[in-house]
Amino acid sequence: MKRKRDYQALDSLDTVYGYYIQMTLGKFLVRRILQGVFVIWGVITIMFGLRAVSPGDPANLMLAEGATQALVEQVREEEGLNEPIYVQYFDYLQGMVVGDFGYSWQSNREVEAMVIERIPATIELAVAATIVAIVIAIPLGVISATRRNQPSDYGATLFSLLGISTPNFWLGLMLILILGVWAGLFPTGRRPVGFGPAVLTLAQTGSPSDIFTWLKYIALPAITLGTYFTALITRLTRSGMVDELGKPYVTASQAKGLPAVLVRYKHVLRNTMIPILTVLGLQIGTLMGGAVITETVFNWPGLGLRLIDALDARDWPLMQGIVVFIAIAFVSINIVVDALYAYLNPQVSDE
Amino acid sequence: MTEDVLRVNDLSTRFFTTEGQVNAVSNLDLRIERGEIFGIVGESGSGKSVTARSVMNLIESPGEITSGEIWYRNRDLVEDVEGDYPDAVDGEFVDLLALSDDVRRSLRGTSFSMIFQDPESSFNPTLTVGEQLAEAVEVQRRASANPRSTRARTREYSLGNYLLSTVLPSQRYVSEASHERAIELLELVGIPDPVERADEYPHEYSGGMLQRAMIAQALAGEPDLLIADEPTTALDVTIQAQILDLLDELQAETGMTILLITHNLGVIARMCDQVGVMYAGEIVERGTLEDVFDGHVHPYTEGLLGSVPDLERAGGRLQPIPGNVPSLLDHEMDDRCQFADRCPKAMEDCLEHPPEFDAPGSDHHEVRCVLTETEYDESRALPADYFGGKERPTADAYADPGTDIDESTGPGNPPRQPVDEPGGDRP
Amino acid sequence: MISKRVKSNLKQTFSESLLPKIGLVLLLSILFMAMFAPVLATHDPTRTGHYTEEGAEYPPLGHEYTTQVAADGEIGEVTVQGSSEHVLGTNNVGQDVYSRFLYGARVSLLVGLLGTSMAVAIGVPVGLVAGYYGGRIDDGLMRIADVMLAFPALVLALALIGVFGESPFYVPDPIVRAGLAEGMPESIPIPGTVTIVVGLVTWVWFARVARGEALSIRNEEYVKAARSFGASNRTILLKHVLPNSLTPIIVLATIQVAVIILLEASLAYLGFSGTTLSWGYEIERGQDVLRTRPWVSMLPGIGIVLAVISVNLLGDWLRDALDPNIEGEGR
Amino acid sequence: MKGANRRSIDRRTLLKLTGAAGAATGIGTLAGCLDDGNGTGNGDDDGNGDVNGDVDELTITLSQFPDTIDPLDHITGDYFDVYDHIYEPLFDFEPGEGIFGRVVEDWEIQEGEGTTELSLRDGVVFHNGDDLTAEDVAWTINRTVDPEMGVPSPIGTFGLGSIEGAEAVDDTTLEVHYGAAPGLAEFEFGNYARALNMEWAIDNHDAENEAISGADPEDFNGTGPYEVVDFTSGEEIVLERFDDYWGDEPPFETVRFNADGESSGRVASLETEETDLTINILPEDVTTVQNADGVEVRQVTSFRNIFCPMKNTVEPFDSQEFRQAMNYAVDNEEIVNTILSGFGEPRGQPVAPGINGFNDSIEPYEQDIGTAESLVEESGYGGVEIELVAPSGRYLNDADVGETVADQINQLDNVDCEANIVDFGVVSDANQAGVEPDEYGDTWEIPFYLIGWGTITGDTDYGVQGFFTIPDNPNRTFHDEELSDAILESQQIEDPDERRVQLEEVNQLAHEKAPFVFLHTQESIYGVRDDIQWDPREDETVYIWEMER
Repeated sequence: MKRKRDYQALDSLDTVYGYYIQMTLGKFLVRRILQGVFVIWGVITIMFGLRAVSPGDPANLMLAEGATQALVEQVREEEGLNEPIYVQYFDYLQGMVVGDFGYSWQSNREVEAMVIERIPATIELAVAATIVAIVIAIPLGVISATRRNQPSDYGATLFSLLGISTPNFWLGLMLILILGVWAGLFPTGRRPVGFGPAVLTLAQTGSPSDIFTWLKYIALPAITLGTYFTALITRLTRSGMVDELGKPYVTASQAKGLPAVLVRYKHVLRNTMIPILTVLGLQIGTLMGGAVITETVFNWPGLGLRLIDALDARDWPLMQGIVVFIAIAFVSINIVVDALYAYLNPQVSDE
Repeated sequence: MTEDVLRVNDLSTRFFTTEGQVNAVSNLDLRIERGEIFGIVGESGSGKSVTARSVMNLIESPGEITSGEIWYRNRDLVEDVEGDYPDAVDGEFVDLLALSDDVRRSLRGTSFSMIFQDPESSFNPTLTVGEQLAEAVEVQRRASANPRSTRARTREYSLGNYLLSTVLPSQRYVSEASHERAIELLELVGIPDPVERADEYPHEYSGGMLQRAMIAQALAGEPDLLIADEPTTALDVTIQAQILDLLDELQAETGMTILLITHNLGVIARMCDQVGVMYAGEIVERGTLEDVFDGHVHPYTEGLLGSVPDLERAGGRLQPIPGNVPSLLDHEMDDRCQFADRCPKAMEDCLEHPPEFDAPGSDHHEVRCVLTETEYDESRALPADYFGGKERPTADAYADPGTDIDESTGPGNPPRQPVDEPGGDRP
Repeated sequence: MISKRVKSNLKQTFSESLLPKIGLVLLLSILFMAMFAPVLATHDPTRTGHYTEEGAEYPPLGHEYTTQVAADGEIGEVTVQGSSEHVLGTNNVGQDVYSRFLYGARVSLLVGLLGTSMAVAIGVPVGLVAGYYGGRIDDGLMRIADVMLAFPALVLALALIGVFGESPFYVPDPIVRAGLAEGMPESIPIPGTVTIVVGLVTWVWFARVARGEALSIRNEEYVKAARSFGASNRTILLKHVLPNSLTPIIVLATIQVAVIILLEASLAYLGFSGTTLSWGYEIERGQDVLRTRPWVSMLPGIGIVLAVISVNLLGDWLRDALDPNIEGEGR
Repeated sequence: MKGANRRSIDRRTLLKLTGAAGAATGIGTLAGCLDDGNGTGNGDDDGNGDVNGDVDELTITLSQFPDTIDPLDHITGDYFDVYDHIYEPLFDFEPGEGIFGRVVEDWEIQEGEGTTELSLRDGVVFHNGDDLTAEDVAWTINRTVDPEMGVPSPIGTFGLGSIEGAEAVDDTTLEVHYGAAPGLAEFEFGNYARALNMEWAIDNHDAENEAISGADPEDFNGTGPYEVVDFTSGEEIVLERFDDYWGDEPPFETVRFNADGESSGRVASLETEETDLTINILPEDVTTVQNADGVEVRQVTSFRNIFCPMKNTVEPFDSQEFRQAMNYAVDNEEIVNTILSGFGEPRGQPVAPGINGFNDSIEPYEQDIGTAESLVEESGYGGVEIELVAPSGRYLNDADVGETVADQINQLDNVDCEANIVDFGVVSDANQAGVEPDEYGDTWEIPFYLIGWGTITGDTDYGVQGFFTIPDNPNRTFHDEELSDAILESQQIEDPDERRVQLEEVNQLAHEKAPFVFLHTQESIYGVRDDIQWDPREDETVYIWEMER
């Protein structure tokens, strides 16, 4: 009995994919999307439930503190808060389905707009962090796996151990202190220019200065957010490679005279990355959690920072909007990852 | 007209594990003539596969070839390496162990190739069979395009090239011509619909088909020496016969040399010209098929043969020889005949490590056993409990139930002392 | 259910590698620190007001720093020296940094252990039942698990804390009660809501692992045999399925302790803890004075890193030793 | 509706204002200076161009970025700092001196009618070119105070609590109606009256039914000296001089506002010359500012008091001895000197110096552990355990102050006190929860918490009424007839001097009854480029027209 367990991913492929193996890719995706819809419904419902049981009268919160009882009553009536809970629930669900996330209690603006305007900053950060992670982690993992028990392997192991053990808010602060304040190399927060506008400037005026500014400002947040993932991917790559390198097909590839580069990257790394891909899909949640912290530390105007603001103000519609958006992102990314997995691994999509 | 294609002298391969040094192959001599099929037979863990991998230079850390020479006859290679490695050249022979890893790597596929025991795990599950064969073809094509530069063969393909090839189709390693050749090869080994089958993945093949594909892959480079490491062990009996037939045919057609490794004496009997019997990292008896089967001297060979009830039944498996599989851990090995503790004819002489004696039969018949020159003498026999607790088998008692021989092989898996498996605990 | 083989594996992997030894030594030191914090501490960690004569915080011993103070509308500058009284300096409210470091270990470890226990207590039964019975129960669980996974743990924890508030509960200090230390707080605050919430957001991992185990164990011969003897499902679950699932659960639990320590620290950093006696909170406090008084947030950060590393090292060791099927060192 | 509204109104003002100068919430809104691709590249290298000698540009970093663009839909100091330059106040208010004409040229109290007549200046135009009329002003006041109209405005409900409405008499004259003493009403409209363009607001934003919302420059239209040219939600707002402004040309051509919730972040912006002025610097960052080139710290004692209410319907706070004991347990002096590095003054009454009715003769409670312990014994609550709930990031080092207060109380032999640091929202809920368990929400069970209060109208009434009056005030934190009556009495006294004396009496009474643990008045600390001439105001407002360069 051989069962693979991966505690970093906390989920092995057999539990996730075991029951899909018998399906074609098309069926598989349809089923996956249906599940995704269910998951999003679940998230919406849980958020609604949390809001319903949270202390404090929503009308009160909505009106800023200390409104008159009459005013509260009026708002309750207008907002349908006097309706039975199931009516409120279905109204809410209905709104979500047509993309109406409601209005922020704080700013009266549409939640969709408030979410959408913060998406670019978070995506920039997440993508930059992922790039940092991939560019560093994969070569590091490969080196570590192919030079086992040598100094470079020990170095990589130590690095990944530190990386997964360091809280990113502290790492962010230390980077601010050391690279920002003491060395003066990087600014310590904010996002004076977005990537989009910076590229636009480049296109219109040919001046890359905005791009440089953007790079300079995103450097520390991206490193902060990326460190955990760098460490995680290094770890997974190393152990996956070690496992994969011991497989007979590797020896067979060597025996037929294939250049080491091809053996290592075309065969072994490729096969290592397929399961890692699904692990990373499941880690999107961690990435978002990390983004909340990182954006807070670096005052980076993304969704995470807005979520914390919403939480501080107990602005439920905004909070719900952001959480549901994160869930949608999580589910979609995982469907894409699953499809990729099925595509890359011929054994899954086949009858 | 026979000439040696490979001479192995005094080869020792060791594994340095945390449990200690494992002497997987010790002072091994071997001589393989062009065009013959040389068989190596022995129990699991006797060092057969490690020997093969040593020749292929596939020994990886913590393994290491600690001594010996592997002389390979190849005039082209001599010309190539003469300048860089004058010491490695002797006439038409080159000592492979004196060459750099790069040069040796360049010989794989083109000079030596190998087929493996388990075809299903020996193919990459995520690439099509055709692609993997084409890779092997491409290795050969590139080698013959630069016949005079072993260095160019290996260095032309870099990580940069690989990364480029993922974006630029023109940079792909495998050319269209190689794909076509791969299909031809599939056809050659008797795979129906080779064009379609080439685009299928390994898990879509049956075991026998995959083994055929693997043979095709090994043939891609038209190697001087094909090493077949237990090529039929993982297959059904009927398929086994087909594969052996195929090998036979191919050998007859191309006249290539085969080093066949197996624990199946039936296979040996059917295929081989020369045989080496391995035990505990040593070749204990070697010679022609007749020497070993009919004129064997070593009690171990006798045990092996005695345990096969019917040689004609190719599928028959080795019956176990009583006693423990020998430990190959250096600190647990004594400098004696390694078989003495299981040998029904062990004598005091056996406490010294025996040299290779010339034995009667062909010129090539050599045996590592004192019995070659000395008659068994019961008065000098070792007492039954000489090697400790477990009783040594007597000359006529081979039946000892309860002994199980680990069937797994592989150089990365040095034999361990069996550990008690308490019931109820799942591995 | 610890067999000889497992024991020898544990011993062997432990003696072969340096890392588990480092992990064990670290963890024992932190445990010791946490346990005997009242004895080792030089000051009551909650006692405020340890300032220099100038009214400034102490820098660590051997350091000095300059700060501005206002008096009657004028801003003046003072330079103060570290003191042997407060070897690692004092924080924003004049509390002893060293003593708080020791007490912070208690909160981190306690929340880590209690939160993990909570997650095990919820997740394992649910997972075993789902995996053993299969069918709709299992489908239901897997769907719930999918939903839980779609929430980033931190975000869900924040939402839950938003609902439940942040109540600490106070645990009497056994060392002080035993009279081993004087002048130390009689009880220490544990972030109660946080402990429950981290359990609530992480149980799903245990459920998944337990389910996977139960799913395969229910088809084992000995389970079938037990069933044929007429054993009830309950008996089979308790006597066969649970004990045989323990290995991966133990490994996961160890690793989860590290995850939860980090989660608690993150929540405390964001200001949702319920106690100020936490490394995470101390880092947040230090953030305001990062430039001028970096020592306030440096030390607790190192504490978190060491605690998490020690648990991770032991987790890796247990994984390698208990679960040779999964890749790791060796093989 | 005045009476009912007014009282609860002040409750709301209280809470809104507590946020006014607070260093925003723990994690504030982001500040940025997104430069919409017009290529100026205001990166870290050249700041915003100020450094290049562009004296016509000013950047101000707040602690909280306005999250609503309706100028009536907030009552937050940081927002006023931005919007007052777009929607200018009708009067200039000078703390301690009173109000002076601005858009309103002249005003006259109609004795005995509860009405004041305002005369508007000629030639005032909105940014869209429309002339300002009395009807605009009257409509705006009505929209502010009428919760049925437009948005329920906190400014209206609470800032203009006693104002009942307004009507235009002719193009430049209007009447404002109110239901309290004229002096009190004057404080209110003098501080909070603004003007919107009625036609524009109704046509473009359906302003009689909804809040004005949007994210474009065109969504702002006031009569102020600056108009909006660029707006990035949550990040930056850019103003330029309004060419047709009726009054003096303001000192800078362009003004940018951004925000950073962390004091250290604001200081970093100042250091790197990305900003010229930033508010709410924490004492620990003062050193950094002082050491940086070209910038300096300016501070003023504000109108903001920090204190810990104790709800006297909950044990043990129902005992006056116990409440006094709490005051004796705390060392205000030390807190100011250490936690605030001296940036504050110990206080012993609800309001700050300079406020009408501040009582000079009241000294802070001096720390006296012995007295405190014996008072606790007298109260009969010896051995009690209590919890102090304190917010984080709202006031100068609020959490640290809270933790220190709790610890100092904990030092009493017969009281155990722990601090619980929470979100400001929790504290503000507790503050509005009232004193009756079932009256208002379920958070009344937090009877002891730390909060701050800026009496920005400059009148004691604003600082005590919401906390202490009983009738129609479900949000009070203290239930005491004597104190309540004293305040109600003061509201009806028309003679200013007499009223001041009564307010001083109210403060004295509050000191004795100890409804709060009185802590201190905090200072407003600003970081400013040293070439900007400007003195910070006690009411925490930043007016660009008071600057010079």
